[in-house]
Amino acid sequence: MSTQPSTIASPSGTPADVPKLCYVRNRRHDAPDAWTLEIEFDDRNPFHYTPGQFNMLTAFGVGEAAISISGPPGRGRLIHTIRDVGPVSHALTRLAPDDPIGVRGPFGVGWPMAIAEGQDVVIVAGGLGLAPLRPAIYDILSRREKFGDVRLLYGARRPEDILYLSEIEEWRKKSDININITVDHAGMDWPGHVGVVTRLLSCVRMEASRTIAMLCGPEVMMRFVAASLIEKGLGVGRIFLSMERNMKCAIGHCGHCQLGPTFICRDGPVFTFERMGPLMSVKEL
Amino acid sequence: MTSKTVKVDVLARVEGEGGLKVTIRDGLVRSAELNIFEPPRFFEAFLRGRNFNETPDIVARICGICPVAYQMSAVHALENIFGVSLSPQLRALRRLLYCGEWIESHVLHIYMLHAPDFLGYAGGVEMARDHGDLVRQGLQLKKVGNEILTLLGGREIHPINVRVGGFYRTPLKKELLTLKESLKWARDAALATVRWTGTLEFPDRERDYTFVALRHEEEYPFNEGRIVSNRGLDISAGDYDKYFEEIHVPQSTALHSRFRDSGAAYLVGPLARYSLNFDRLSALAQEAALAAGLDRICRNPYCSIIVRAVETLYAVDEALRVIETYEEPKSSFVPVEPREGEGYAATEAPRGLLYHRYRLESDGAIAEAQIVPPTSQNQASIEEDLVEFIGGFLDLSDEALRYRCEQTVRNYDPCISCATHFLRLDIDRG
Amino acid sequence: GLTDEQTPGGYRLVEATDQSYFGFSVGPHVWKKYLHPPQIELWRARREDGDLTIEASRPDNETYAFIGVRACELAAISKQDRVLTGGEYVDPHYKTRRENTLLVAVNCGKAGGCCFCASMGTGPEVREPFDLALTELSLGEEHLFIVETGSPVGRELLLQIVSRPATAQEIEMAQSIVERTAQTMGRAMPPDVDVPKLLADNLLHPRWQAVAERCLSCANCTMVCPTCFCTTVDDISDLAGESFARERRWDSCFTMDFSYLHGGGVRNSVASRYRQWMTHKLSTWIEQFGSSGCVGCGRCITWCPVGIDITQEVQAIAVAQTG
Amino acid sequence: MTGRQIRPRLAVWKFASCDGCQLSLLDCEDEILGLAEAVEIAYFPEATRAEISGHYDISLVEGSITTAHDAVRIHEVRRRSTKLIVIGACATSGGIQALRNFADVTEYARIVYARPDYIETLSTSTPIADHVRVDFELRGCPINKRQLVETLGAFIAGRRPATPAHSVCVECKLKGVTCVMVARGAPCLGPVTHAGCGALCPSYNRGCYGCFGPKETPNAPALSARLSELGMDQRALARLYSTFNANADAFRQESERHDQQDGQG
Ligand SMILES: Cc1cc2nc3c(=O)[nH]c(=O)nc-3n(C[C@H](O)[C@H](O)[C@H](O)COP(=O)(O)OP(=O)(O)OC[C@H]3O[C@@H](n4cnc5c(N)ncnc54)[C@H](O)[C@@H]3O)c2cc1C
Ligand code: SF4
Ligand code: SF4
Ligand code: SF4
Repeated sequence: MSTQPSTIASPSGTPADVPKLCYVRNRRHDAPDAWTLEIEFDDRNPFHYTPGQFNMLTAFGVGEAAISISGPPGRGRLIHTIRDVGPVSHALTRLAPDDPIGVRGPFGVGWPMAIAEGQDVVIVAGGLGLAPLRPAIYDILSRREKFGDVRLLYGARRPEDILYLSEIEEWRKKSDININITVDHAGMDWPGHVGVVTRLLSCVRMEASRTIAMLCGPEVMMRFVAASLIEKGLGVGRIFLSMERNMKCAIGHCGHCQLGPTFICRDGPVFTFERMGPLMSVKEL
Repeated sequence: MTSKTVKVDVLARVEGEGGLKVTIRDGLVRSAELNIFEPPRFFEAFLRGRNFNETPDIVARICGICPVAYQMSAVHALENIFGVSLSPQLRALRRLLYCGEWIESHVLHIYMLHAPDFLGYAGGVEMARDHGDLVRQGLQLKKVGNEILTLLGGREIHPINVRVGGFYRTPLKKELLTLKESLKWARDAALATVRWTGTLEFPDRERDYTFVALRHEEEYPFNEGRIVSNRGLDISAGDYDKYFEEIHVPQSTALHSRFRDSGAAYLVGPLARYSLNFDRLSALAQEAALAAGLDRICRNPYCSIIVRAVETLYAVDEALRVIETYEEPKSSFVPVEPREGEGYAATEAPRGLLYHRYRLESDGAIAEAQIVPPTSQNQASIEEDLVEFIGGFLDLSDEALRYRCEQTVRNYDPCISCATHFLRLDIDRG
Repeated sequence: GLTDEQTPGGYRLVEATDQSYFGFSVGPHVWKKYLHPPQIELWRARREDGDLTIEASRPDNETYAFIGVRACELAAISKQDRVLTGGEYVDPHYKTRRENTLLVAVNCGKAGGCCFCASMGTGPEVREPFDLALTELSLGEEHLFIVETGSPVGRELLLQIVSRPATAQEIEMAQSIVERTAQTMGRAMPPDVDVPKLLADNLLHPRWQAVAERCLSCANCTMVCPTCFCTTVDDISDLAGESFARERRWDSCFTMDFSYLHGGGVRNSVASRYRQWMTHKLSTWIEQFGSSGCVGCGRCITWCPVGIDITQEVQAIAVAQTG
Repeated sequence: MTGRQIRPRLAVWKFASCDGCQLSLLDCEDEILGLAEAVEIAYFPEATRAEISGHYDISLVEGSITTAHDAVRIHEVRRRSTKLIVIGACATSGGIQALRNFADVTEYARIVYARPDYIETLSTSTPIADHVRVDFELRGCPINKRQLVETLGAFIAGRRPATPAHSVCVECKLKGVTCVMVARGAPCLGPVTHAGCGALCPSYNRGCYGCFGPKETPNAPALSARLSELGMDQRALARLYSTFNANADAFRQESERHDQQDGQG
């Protein structure tokens, strides 16, 4: 099973290694250390992307980081949710409305939306891993009839770390999507599950032969989730996951994101577990 | 009798840390003690057992302000053991390197450290707000000195290109020529600096110093020459220890030097060098000095700012001469064979005479090292200046008096780390 | 004239016995420094009156003639062509420089002590596109070059210099020179071993740890390798915060930053970094770009300060594998 | 990236050192006035009498801890600084004066001073990080002024300073310097030394002597093995690692290893 090819639209005519100047229009605090930026993109050059692709965002004078596209397509706005973990991500999360930001992208191969059509879909997200999966959810919900059962399993560290909470509530209420959320730690007032996301998975029944799984989260989490999916009979070619490696150019020239024979930026970030499993199992590859 | 002590934690704009204690009794300055708190770093001790080849790199670290001086005294003292002498071109390159350090160090002191005292600013950066062009000219001039150091030495601080016997790599003629344009500009800037320093207002304070400096047959001294004074001293570096001694006073991590026989203080540095070698300055430098109002001998330490400017002009002039007459040497160094023995050298650091002595084992290991930096030689003079000069200012407030004291010390451009940081200034009014 | 002597970790210039122009093998420098420069500014941005503008660096328009490009180096240029211009994205700087370069190749008349191009199928006779290719012949008093043209520009150029058609005998001699070079290669990639597969199958081999004990992770091998293309970028700004730029420079899979991810690097052990380097060169490159990433020039062997030999490392794994 | 409203306050502190590293700041002739606009130079006794007490946003600390007084003072500096950047080999590893750590300091005092009893000093010279938390280390003896400007610029802008921790060898190659060790057999510490100088020594035909201290993941034993093939004996190897960064772990261990071997044979 192969992944679907991406539609690459190099923003305007600038070389792929030069960011395009855009402006932040809105900034929302989503979790204690995560913010969502809404970036205005020149409407004359519509920005085409597929769910699961990412951009390289530049905070001028600080640096550039790979950030997944996490919003719905269209409307000349790019949505990115960023966790403040280091200098670049910190600077990005500090950008205020009307501040300039550099954008290169979109890059990479996204989620297998075409393949998932007609199938049940299990989406497993850990932490910020929900961000790159959100466009896939939007896509599914926009043509819900094309898919079978759809289920989202989402694990966060603490209740306050849950991203897009009100939106999730909305989905839960209005859409035909099964949502389970769990957190690692919570106070007494938390009514939901506590524990790792794989625990949620163990209660889920699925028809392995017509299910596609999409995973994004910390690498260890994805390994465990993939293992339980396999245990449930899912084929390694039906499990898709989004990978992270150090990334500088995002166009297959800088060499940093190699994992074995793959370039995460060019051949991924979304891969089948069939492809990644053997590579992920080699320490320090 | 009221008793009062004024304390200053750090004496600013001197490189290094030290303090000063002035004791005043019955309206008279009884004593002034320069206390050097620079934590001891024990260079002479850990040089023991090192190979002679490592010396230039190690001794450079004694002082980040005048590393070339340490390197030069060291290589000359060691070459004195090996009995080698350098080809004229290598010798000229060493002068050029020293020119770079003099320019860089003098200009830093003139513009950034000393002039603020005359113009009433806390420092050069503050002065730049009102005298932007002046400070920029100073910085540019200083940069020319650093350009020489960088080209010839690899970097401004702790150059890496000096070795016993010469250099690791000698520059191509065309590389040196790249300095020519900026040096020509620097000659004008240095001339302007001499003129400008001549217009500053100086307190009328002179003292009858015993000047000690090198004197060379033909040149204004950098690396070579006999140690002479204005009172008839004329010795080679090898006899330094016979005539001078170092004593260790409490409260200080630096040693004080004095004449062995009389115990008298003496003065090294720009004033001494200039007064003993006026005739060796280039014509341009001589003219500029006289036009700026200096005599052939200068006994007013406050005027050292003009003398430094004159020496800067000389160094620029000399650098241009070296560059123009340079021919690429066949070899970048003269090979040396380690042997047992003792060697001595004194060279002229920007702040004055810098004496080194080494005793080597037959395998080239250092058995003993002695280093006498200019600031410790001047320490006694600084104290005497203080006793004599601030007597007239005792009515001033402590703050103003403290400022006077600092200025007096700054006349010497004391490079404290090689000897010493002024941590405290105590004015004890008894 | 001068010639070179190369050993693992050693390079010496020595007096040559003949007067040939190209009587030495590949030297310390690599052509990639012109085509894929060590340091380059990618773009610059300025803020004036509150408005920011970004300006892409214009590719350098300099024209180059590379004289004396060896077969292995030609092969390396082809490999970098593939990486930097053969995919979806084209590196504009590389492309422009590459298009403005004239390649005058030389068939090697002397194999270096660390050369193994014959076993990599990249030399010593030139095989990849060139403008002109020379073979140097010394026939007693006579000293001549057999020139082969490889492009219209090359043909044009040849017309402008004094030449005559080569005789069959001369052409034969030229061939025999290259053949002799092939036979005197300093070393060889172990024959009869499927190297890509061997490495892919041995990612956990103890040899990686053994080589890590000797490896300095100094990155010299990657820097001198004519096919290594990795880069990193630094963003810079002036103190006032009004001017910004991004600079690109050669990077190496031997540095810790190379695989850094928030929370810790991926390849922390030297063993894993050496493995990345060698498996990329000899194995994964094939899947990525359709050929081996090694051209057998031997530079990584010569310029390794401790003389680690890539052919020996393969051999060591191969031996352990078979017996 | 919203314009900078408040200028950060900068202080420069000195402990046991040669002053060279802080002088590097004054050696930035082209940048110093711009720097004085970008930051408020609030405490820098080598350059100005002006002293604004209180809290500093960025403190540059030069020098090592060698006296009991300094061991107390550094805590005060830490308390008064938001970001504390240590500059130079003295501050990052103890400097050349850390050679005392391997000797008898009273003996050292006796060699240098007529009245060793006047000398108050600790028996060790230690890096700042041994005493207080440090936010960033800038290597070198002395530091490189381009790197100093980059570090200050980076702290003002909020980025990670581009001061890579890889070998000097990489800088040789970026600069196009032919390796002096391979091509001339000159002993060179570049393969185990932290980059930053721009491969200075090799560009002047000599091997690196390690003034920037150990690089990330240094493999000194492997280099030493090669250096002894090139003719260095145990004593020379022991000395080679024992200079301006003698107290940095990788160099200290390697020096001690050869010292012991020399003692044995
Ligand atoms: C395909 C892809 C999609 C991503 N999507 C998102 C997202 O939607 N939201 C989000 O918050 N983060 C995302 N990340 C992670 C994000 O790129 C890193 O957190 C960010 O680069 C960290 O940079 P820093 O300077 O803030 O932190 P530091 O940890 O200081 O990073 C230093 C440098 O290391 C590299 N680096 C560090 N961590 C990572 C990482 N995880 N991935 C790649 N390079 C790294 C970068 O080159 C960075 O410049 C994504 C990463 C990848 C590869
Ligand atoms: S690290 Fe070196 S240059 Fe810096 S202060 Fe210490 S001795 Fe001087
Ligand atoms: S000269 Fe030294 S630093 Fe440069 S590459 Fe060779 S070993 Fe490395
Ligand atoms: S090459 Fe080595 S010793 Fe020389 S300046 Fe650089 S780090 Fe210091």
